[in-house]
Amino acid sequence: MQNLKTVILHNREIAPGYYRMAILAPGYPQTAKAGQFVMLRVQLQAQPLLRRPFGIFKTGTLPPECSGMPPREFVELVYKVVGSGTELMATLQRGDQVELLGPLGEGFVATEDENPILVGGGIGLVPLFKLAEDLCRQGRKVRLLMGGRTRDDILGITEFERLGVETYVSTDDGSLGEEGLVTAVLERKLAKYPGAQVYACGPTPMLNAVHAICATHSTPLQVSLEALMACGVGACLGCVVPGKEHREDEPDYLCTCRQGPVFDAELLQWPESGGAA
Amino acid sequence: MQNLKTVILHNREIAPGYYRMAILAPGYPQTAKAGQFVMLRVQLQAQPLLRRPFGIFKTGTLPPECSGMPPREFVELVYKVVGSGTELMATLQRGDQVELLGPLGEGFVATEDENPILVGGGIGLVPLFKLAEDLCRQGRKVRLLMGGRTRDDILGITEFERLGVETYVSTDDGSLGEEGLVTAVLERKLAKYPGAQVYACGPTPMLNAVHAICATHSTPLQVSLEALMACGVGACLGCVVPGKEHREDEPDYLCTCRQGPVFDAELLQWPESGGAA
Amino acid sequence: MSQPTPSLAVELAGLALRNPVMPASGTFGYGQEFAPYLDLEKIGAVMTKGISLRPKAGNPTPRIAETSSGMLNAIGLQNVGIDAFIRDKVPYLQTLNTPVIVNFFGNQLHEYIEVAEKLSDIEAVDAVELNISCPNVKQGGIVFGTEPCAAAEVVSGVREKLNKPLIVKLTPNVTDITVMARAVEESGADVISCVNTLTGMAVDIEKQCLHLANGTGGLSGPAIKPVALRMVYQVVRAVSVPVIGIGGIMTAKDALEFLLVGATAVQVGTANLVNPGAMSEIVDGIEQFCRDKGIDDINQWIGSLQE
Amino acid sequence: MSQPTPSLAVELAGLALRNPVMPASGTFGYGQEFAPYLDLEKIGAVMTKGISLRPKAGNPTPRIAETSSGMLNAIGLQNVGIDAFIRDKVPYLQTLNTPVIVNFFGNQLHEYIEVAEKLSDIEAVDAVELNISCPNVKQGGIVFGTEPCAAAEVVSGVREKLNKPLIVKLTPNVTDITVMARAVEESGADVISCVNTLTGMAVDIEKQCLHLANGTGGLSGPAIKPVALRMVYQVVRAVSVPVIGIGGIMTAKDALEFLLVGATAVQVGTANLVNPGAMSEIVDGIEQFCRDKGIDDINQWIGSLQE
Ligand SMILES: Cc1cc2nc3c(=O)[nH]c(=O)nc-3n(C[C@H](O)[C@H](O)[C@H](O)COP(=O)(O)OP(=O)(O)OC[C@H]3O[C@@H](n4cnc5c(N)ncnc54)[C@H](O)[C@@H]3O)c2cc1C
Ligand SMILES: Cc1cc2nc3c(=O)[nH]c(=O)nc-3n(C[C@H](O)[C@H](O)[C@H](O)COP(=O)(O)OP(=O)(O)OC[C@H]3O[C@@H](n4cnc5c(N)ncnc54)[C@H](O)[C@@H]3O)c2cc1C
Ligand SMILES: Cc1cc2nc3c(=O)[nH]c(=O)nc-3n(C[C@H](O)[C@H](O)[C@H](O)COP(=O)(O)O)c2cc1C
Ligand SMILES: Cc1cc2nc3c(=O)[nH]c(=O)nc-3n(C[C@H](O)[C@H](O)[C@H](O)COP(=O)(O)O)c2cc1C
Ligand code: FES
Ligand code: FES
Repeated sequence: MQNLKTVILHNREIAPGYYRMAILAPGYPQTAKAGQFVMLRVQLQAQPLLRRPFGIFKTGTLPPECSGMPPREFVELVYKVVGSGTELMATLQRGDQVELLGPLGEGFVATEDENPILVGGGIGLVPLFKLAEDLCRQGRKVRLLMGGRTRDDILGITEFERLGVETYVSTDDGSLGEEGLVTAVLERKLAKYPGAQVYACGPTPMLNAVHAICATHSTPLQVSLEALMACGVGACLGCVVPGKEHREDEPDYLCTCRQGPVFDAELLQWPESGGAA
Repeated sequence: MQNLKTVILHNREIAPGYYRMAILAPGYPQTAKAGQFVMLRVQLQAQPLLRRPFGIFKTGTLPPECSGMPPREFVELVYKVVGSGTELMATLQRGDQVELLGPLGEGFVATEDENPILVGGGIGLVPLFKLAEDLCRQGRKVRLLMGGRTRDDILGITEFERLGVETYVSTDDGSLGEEGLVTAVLERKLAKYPGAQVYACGPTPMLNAVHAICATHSTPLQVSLEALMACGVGACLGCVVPGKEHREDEPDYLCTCRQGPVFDAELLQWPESGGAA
Repeated sequence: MSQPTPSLAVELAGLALRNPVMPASGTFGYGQEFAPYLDLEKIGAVMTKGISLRPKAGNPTPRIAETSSGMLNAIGLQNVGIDAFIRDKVPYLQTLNTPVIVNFFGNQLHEYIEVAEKLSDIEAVDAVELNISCPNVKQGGIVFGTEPCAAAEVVSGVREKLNKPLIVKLTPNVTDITVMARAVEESGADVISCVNTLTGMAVDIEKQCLHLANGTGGLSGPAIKPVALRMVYQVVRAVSVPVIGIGGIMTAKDALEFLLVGATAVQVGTANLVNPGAMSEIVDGIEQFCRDKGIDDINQWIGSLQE
Repeated sequence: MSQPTPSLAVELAGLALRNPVMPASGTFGYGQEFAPYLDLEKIGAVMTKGISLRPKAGNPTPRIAETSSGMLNAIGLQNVGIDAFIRDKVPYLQTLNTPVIVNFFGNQLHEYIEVAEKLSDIEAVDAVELNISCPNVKQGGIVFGTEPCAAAEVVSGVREKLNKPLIVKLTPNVTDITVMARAVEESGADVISCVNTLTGMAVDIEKQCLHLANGTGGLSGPAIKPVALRMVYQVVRAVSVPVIGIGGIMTAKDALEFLLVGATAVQVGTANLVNPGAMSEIVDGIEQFCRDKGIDDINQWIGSLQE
C-alpha cells in the first residue's frame, strides 16, 4: 500500500475500446493480491481531479533495460474507455508519468474447493485473471464462464487457457461461444459440481443473477463490486454499499474500497432482501 | 480574422526558456500585419480555460509535404515560459492540435520616415521582426535597439541582421553588447536622427522611459502594449488601458486587443500625466 | 432513415426564439464584435453588455484573473451609457433577424427606471434583462439582488414603465435563491435568468497582493456550473415563470443539463471568450442530441428530469 | 549559505501547532486511514470526520460526482456516533504526538450540547470543530449556519459545556459571511474555520436523472478556491479571533494564498482524496517558500497582504 510516482511501460489497444497498460510498480509482484485494485492519477494536472480505480490484471517482472540496472517490476491493468479519464488514459504512452496508489482493498480468498467456478462479464474478467493464476498454481481445476455483449467483450481468452483454465463463452449476440447469458452455463456447472466455490465479477445485473443462482444452490459466492470512488482508502465514505444488516437507524454500510471490492456474498444485501449490491 | 482548429508544425527551444513555434495557418501570410497578435488555445480541454495572446513573429509558406498537396502557410510565434499556459505550450509537439484565433488587433503603421528606430526588450522583440521586414522591403534604413537582462534575452539577432537591420545590443549585465539600458542608445540615435519615427515593444518601465525620451525630442512613437486578455476581440473589456482623455466620469478607455496592441503614444496616458500605459 | 429536423424553438414570455441558446451579458460586447466568428442569425437571441444611464468607466486594471476551470472578472460594468448605445449600437442591432435583448442596471432606483423608459421606446429591442446584482447606492451599498424588498421595488418600478418582456437576472450570492426568485416574480418579472457570477478573489503570492485591482471579482466558467445548476433547479420549482439557465455552459452537453432540470433557455458567457464560435457549436450539438435521442421538439426535453 | 529552518509554528486560541496545515473534516477518515501514506506527526493537527450523538447512516449512493476542477459529495455525514468513536477511534488518536481536533454536529441543539459534553471529558481531544452547516430539525430544516440567531444559540450552548478551544466552521452558502462570523464570535467561538462546501448539483443527460442519490451535494476542490479565499479575506477583517482557511487547497501555493490574506492555519480537504500525501507536500512546500523568500517565521507571512 504505497503511493508511487511512476511511469508507463506500455499502453495499447487490445480490442475495440479496450486497452492494456503496464506501469512500473516496484513491490507489486510480491504484495498485490488477486482482486485488489489501484487508484490511478491519470495526469498530474487538475483535470480529471479524482483518481480512477482499476482492478489489478497481472503483475510481473521484466528484465532490466540496461545491464547493471535492477529488473523492472510492473503491474498491468486492462481498461475500457467509457469517459473522460479513460479517454485520457488511452492517449498515454511509454514513459508518461502517472501516480499509482495501491495495492488497495481486500481481494479474493482462495478457498479449499477443488472445482472453483469463475464468472466474469466484460471488464469484470480483469481481476479474475490473477485469481485463476493462483488457483491453477494450487492445482485446482478452474472453470471460467466468460460473458459479454459481443465477441469484443471476451478478453484474454487465450491467456486464461494458457494457464490451464477451462473456458466457457457466452455472448448476447452469439458472436462467440453460446448465445445467451453466462448464468445459463452457471446453472449447468453447479448441477455438475454442487457446492462449488463461485467467484464473480461483472455488471450489477449479472452479479444479481449469479447471486440468485448460488443462493438457490446454497453454494458459496465471492463477488467483486464496483462503486464510484473518490479516495480508495476508506476516508471519504463515497463508495459504501449496504451490508446485510443495514437499516436506516442502525447503519451497516461497508466500504467497497477497504472492506471490498471483493465481498463474501453473505455480507451484502441483495435485491430479494430489499437492497441492491 | 478567423478561428482555426489547426496543428503545430514545429516547436523548439531557441534560448533558455524561450521557444519558437510554427502553426499551420492558411491565409496568415496574406493577411497578418506586423504588430498583430493571435489568441492561442493551448489545449482543447478545460485547463487552462482562457486563450493566451502572442504577437505574430513571422508568417510564411512551406513547400507541400507530399506532391499534389497545397503548400503550407504558417504563422510563427516566439514565447517565453512564464506560467501554466506557456509551460503546457512548451510540451507540445508537431501534429498536436491547437485553436488559433487571429490575426487580431491593430498593428504598426509604417510611416514615411527614412530612418526608423525600433526598440525592443526581451520578448518585446517578437512583433518587431515583421515590422523590420516590411520596413526593409520598403528600402528604409532600419536601426534596432535590442535590450534584455542578459544575453539569453536577446532573441533573433542574426535573423534581424540578415534582413539588413543595423542592431545595437544593450544588456543589464553587459553579457552581450553595451552594459546598460537600451534607452542610452536611443538618446544617441535620436541626437543623430532628430524626428525619427520610433517603434517600441517591451516591458512597461522600458516603454515609459522610451516615451519620456521621445516626448523630450518631440519625435513620433508607436508602442505595442501588453495586457491581460480574456477574449482578444473586444467583448470582455478586460484589457483596457486609459486613453489620453480618460477621467473617472468621462471614461476614455481603449481596448488593447482591438484598438491596440499598437498605439500611437499620443493616444495614451503616460506616467507624467497621471496614468500608466 | 432520414429524420426530420428537430424543432429547437422555445418561447419566453411571448418572445419566440429559434433556439434556446443566447449569449450572457458582458461576454458578447454589443453583438457586432462576434459577427466575424458567428452567424448571429443562428442563435436564439442577442444579448448586450449591461447598459446604465450614464457612461461608466468601470474598474481599474487588472480586471481579469484565471482560476481553476474558471475566471474572475472585475470589469465594473464599463459601458457607453444608454444614449451612446442608442446612437451607436442600435442601428446595427436593428438590422439583425434575431431578437435583441438589452441588459441594464443602475445604482439607484430612478436610474433603473429612466433606462427602462428609454428602452421602451426602441423598437429594435425585443426584451430587456434587469441586472439586480449591483450595489444600491441609496441603501448604503447593499446589493439590490440580495434583499427581497429592494429587488421587488426595482422590479415593479421598471415593470410599470416597460412595454416589453422583462427578464430579471439573479445573483447566486444569496442564502436562499428561491426567496429572491419569488420576490421578483411577484413584483412583475416575466422571466428569471440565473445566475450571475459568484463573488471571488485571487491573490498573487509573488507580488503579495490581490490579483484584481478591484479586490474581488465575479467567478464564472465551468467551476460554477454545479452551483448554477442547483440554483436553476431550485428556481424552476419555486416559480411559474420561465427560467433561463446560466453558469459554466461550454458545450451542448452543459446546455442540455440546464434544459433537463427545467430551464427554458440558456445563456453562454465565458465560453464565448474562450471560443467565439461556441454558441454555434452548442446549437449544433443540441440538434444532434435531439436527433440521436429521437426528440423532435426541444420542449419535450425541457424539464424532463426523472426524479 | 546554510539557512536556519524557518519556524512554521502557529497558535490557535492557545493550541500550539507545529505548522498551519491540517486536514479538513470528512476527507481524512479518523486519521488512521492515512497513516500508511503520511507521517501524522508531520502535520499541524489531525481532524476527524464529523461525529454526531447517534450513529448516522448518511445518504444512499451514488454519493460522489466529479465536476470541472471539483467534486460533489453527498455522504450525508455518515459516522459511527460519539460512543463508538470514543470506544474504537480515540485509543489510536491518543497515541499521536499531534493535536487532535474532533469535528461534530447535530440536528438539534441538545444533540450538539450532549456531544460537546462527551468530548469535554476526553483528554486526547485538544480542540473541537463545530459544524453548523446542518439542517436544524426543530426549526423546520433551515440550516443552523445560515441563520445568525440559530448559530449563536448553538455556539453559546456548546461553549458553556466545553472546556477546550472551540472552532466554529462556517458554510459559504450565505449572502454575507461576515454576519455569521460576527454572530459566532460574539457567542463564544475561539476560532472560525471557513468554508464548508458550496451546495451544487450534477445531472446525467444519458440517464436523465440527478447524479447524486441525494439530489444536491457539497462542492469542494480547486473550483471553489476563489470563493473561499474571498470569504476568508472578509472574515479575517470582520472578527478578531483567528481564522482557518479552507477550500480548494491542493498545493503549498494555495495554502500560502490563504495565509497571505490572513488565515492563521489552513485545512486541506479534497486534496487528501486525490493524493493521500498532499499535506506532507504542502508542509514541505511552505517551508521551501519561506526559505526562498527569507521568511524565518511563518507568522510574518500570515496576513502580510499589501493592499
Ligand atoms: C474496484 C474497481 C475496479 C475496477 N476495475 C476496472 C478495470 O479493471 N477495468 C476497467 O475498465 N474499469 C474498472 N473499473 C471501473 C473504472 O474505474 C471506471 O470505468 C472509470 O473510473 C471511469 O472513468 P472515466 O473518467 O473514463 O469515466 P467517467 O467520465 O468518470 O464516467 C463514465 C461512466 O463510467 C461510470 N463510472 C465512473 N467511475 C466509475 C467507477 N469508479 N466505478 C464504476 N463506474 C464508474 C460513470 O458513472 C459513468 O457512467 C473499476 C472500478 C472499481 C470500483
Ligand atoms: C498582445 C500581446 C502579445 C504578446 N506577445 C507575446 C509574445 O510574442 N511572446 C510571449 O512570450 N508573450 C507574449 N505575450 C504575453 C503572453 O500572453 C503571456 O506571457 C502568457 O499569456 C502567459 O501565460 P501563462 O499561462 O504561461 O502565464 P500565467 O500563469 O497566466 O501568468 C504568469 C505571469 O504572466 C503574466 N501574464 C499572464 N497573461 C499575460 C498577458 N496576457 N499579458 C501579459 N502578461 C501576462 C501574469 O500576470 C503572471 O505574472 C503577449 C501578450 C499580449 C497581450
Ligand atoms: C467579462 C464578463 C463580463 C460580464 N458582464 C456582465 C454584465 O455587464 N451584466 C451582467 O448581468 N452580467 C455580466 N456578466 C455575467 C455573465 O453574464 C454570466 O452571468 C456569468 O458569467 C456566468 O455565466 P458563464 O459561467 O457562462 O460565464 C459578465 C461576465 C463576464 C465573464
Ligand atoms: C467527502 C467529503 C466529506 C466531508 N465531510 C465533512 C464533515 O463530515 N464535516 C464537515 O464539517 N465538513 C465535511 N466536508 C467539507 C470539508 O471539510 C471542507 O470544508 C470542504 O471539502 C472544502 O475544502 P476542500 O475544497 O479542500 O475539499 C466534507 C468534504 C468532502 C469532500
Ligand atoms: S472511495 Fe473513499 S471511502 Fe471508499
Ligand atoms: S481581451 Fe476582451 S476586450 Fe480585449
